[in-house]
Amino acid sequence: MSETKKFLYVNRKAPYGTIYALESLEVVLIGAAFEQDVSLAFLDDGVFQLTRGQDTAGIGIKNFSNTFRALGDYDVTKLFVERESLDERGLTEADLQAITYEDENDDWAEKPSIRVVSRAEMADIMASQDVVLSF
Amino acid sequence: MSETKKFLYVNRKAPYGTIYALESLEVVLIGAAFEQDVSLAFLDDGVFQLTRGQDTAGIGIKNFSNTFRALGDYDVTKLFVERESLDERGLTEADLQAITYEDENDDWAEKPSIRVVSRAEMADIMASQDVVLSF
Amino acid sequence: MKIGVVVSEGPYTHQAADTAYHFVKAALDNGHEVPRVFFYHDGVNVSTRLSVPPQDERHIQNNWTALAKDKGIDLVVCIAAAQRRGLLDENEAKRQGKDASNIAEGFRISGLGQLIEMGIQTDRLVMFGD
Amino acid sequence: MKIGVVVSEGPYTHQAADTAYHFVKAALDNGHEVPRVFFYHDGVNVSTRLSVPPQDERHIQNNWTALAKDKGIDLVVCIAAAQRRGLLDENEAKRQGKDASNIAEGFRISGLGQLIEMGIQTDRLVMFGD
Amino acid sequence: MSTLHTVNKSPFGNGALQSCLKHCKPGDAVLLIEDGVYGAIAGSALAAEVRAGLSDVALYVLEGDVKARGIDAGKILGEVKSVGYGGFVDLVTSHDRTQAWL
Amino acid sequence: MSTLHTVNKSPFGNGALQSCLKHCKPGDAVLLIEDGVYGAIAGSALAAEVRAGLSDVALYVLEGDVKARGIDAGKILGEVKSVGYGGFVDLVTSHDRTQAWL
Repeated sequence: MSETKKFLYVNRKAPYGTIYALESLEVVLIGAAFEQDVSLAFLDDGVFQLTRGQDTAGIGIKNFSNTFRALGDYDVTKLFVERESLDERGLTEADLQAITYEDENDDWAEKPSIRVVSRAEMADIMASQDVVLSF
Repeated sequence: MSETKKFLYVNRKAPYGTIYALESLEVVLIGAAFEQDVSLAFLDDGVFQLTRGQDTAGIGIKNFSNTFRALGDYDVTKLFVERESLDERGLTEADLQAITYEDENDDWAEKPSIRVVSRAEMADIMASQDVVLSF
Repeated sequence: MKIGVVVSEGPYTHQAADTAYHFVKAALDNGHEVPRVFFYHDGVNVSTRLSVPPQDERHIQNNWTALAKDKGIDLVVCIAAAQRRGLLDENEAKRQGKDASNIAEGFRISGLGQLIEMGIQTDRLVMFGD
Repeated sequence: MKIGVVVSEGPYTHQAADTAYHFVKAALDNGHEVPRVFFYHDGVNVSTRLSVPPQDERHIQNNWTALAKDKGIDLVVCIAAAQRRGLLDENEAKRQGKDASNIAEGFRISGLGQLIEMGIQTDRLVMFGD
Repeated sequence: MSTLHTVNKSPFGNGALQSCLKHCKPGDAVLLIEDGVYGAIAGSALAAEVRAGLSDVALYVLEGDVKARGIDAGKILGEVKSVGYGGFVDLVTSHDRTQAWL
Repeated sequence: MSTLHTVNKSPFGNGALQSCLKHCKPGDAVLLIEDGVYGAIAGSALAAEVRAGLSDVALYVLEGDVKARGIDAGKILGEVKSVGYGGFVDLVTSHDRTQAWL
């Protein structure tokens, strides 16, 4: 398959209460092997997936939040987070995990994968995709 | 079982999009045989369950709205519908099916089963129950 | 006190079956009785014995089976909800002409009357769903 | 056009599997191709062959099996999602040491790569879920 | 380059339609399916908000879902177009991508 | 005679918490569990509305669900009390009935 398409994974649901966040991440990890142009969008309750300090010991469910930090190793480096969604939920970028990747085109400099964007920018990102998968 | 308890079935979801409305009704029908003091509450999207003129031929799902009209035969005669929920959805009582029962204590006079109540009255109804089942 | 519990959503997809499990364990630890847990709607999917979750995840169905065995809880799966969704015990499979069954040990299939009866016979009823 | 379809919720509980079915039929009637339908999340529950809905209700799984046979559609069930939820074909059942399988004719179990591949190889992708 | 958005939940209990409308671009279309069709009711507390979100965005409902729910055609917002499953397919093929607001 | 209400959904995408608060009576308690715990975040766009709904109503959160979601204790509304599963059981038995806002 030589064709490269722009894939967007849209995450609008919180983690743990339902499985969508985890199973979305499983698609992203498998999808990385296909060498498409991948972006992740976090908006509405989806922004809760990225909070730092998640500790699931008390609910007996596996904590998968560390996996987001491994995405850079899979060349998944574009995680767009909607600012308005953060604001409404009383969150700032400081409440999110630091997620980084090493830029092979810039002497492997460590760069942030999370990019906080406005709602208008998020709409533009959505409108520029070939395939949109919603979770 | 000689004890009689007040059972309230709370319906807050629309029909057909999900199965909760249908499976709630199945509980009500089975529950009728236990001769408890049964009430049904319809609020939020649950009020959509009672609209008249439902025709499911186009979606290939069984239309169960007629079953509400049979509830009187099972001595289920108290269907409380919240006025504020109707208002928010642009509905009036005229948009709902007529559902009646024959009152054995009043020479089998036909009486309406649906009682439109205010949100405050609905809260009072909820607070007077022994068992609340939510669908 | 006697506490009845209803689980209305399927395993893994919703947290309901997990929260209910931890709630029941705590109720028993606090000296209360939980005579029955009733599985309704997609909750019937908790009762499958064919589930194979990843090794590092909790095994929801096995947890319920073990708890029921250990504490003598009656795990009732609604027959009407189960039939729609493809959960059958051996008797049902035979009766319906199906070549397999999938209900786990500790769960039994019965009617909705068991839910009403639980509501009548317990002091409190707690529902976990979506 | 080639249209790929994803079903993300289980049968009867959500309308997704019904809407997807009517959509796929209409797409084929309009001269489009639907090479594959991918079942993910609770959508894997559509693939059970043990479902016994009431006689006066539609049989969602049988409808899909018949449509796939009639039109040559590849119905793929995600293996990871299926294992968690207790949907196994004969091979998987053997491999996992389970005494029964429950996948219906016309469905095949495979990996998430089939979803990505569908996204790459089709002109449009439509998701039905909750 | 335009998008077909699908919304399948009632906007009275769930925020999907509102979020969808805030992310539409001019030329996009929104198709209400399943419980989403309740979003097209005129005279509801949300009708004005829905209407305001429709500048340069076309709103469609799936006819079978409207009829199933007993919503009278006269109760639907004037700007809404009704389509069958075939019309749904046409909307999918006539837009560049489909985004489901699940 | 009082009621324990449970809410398990985020109030940002779903109306359950808002509807629950509108149906509470003085002396009732609301316990936020699972994704419902997001309703206890201070500084959110809904915090004022939640607070306003709490006259004579006690608000609790399930501790395990708060920690799982990485919500810092300092970010929780001041009037909220935190309980474990055992505390959940105590709330059930100390109120006359439990109503789940599913």
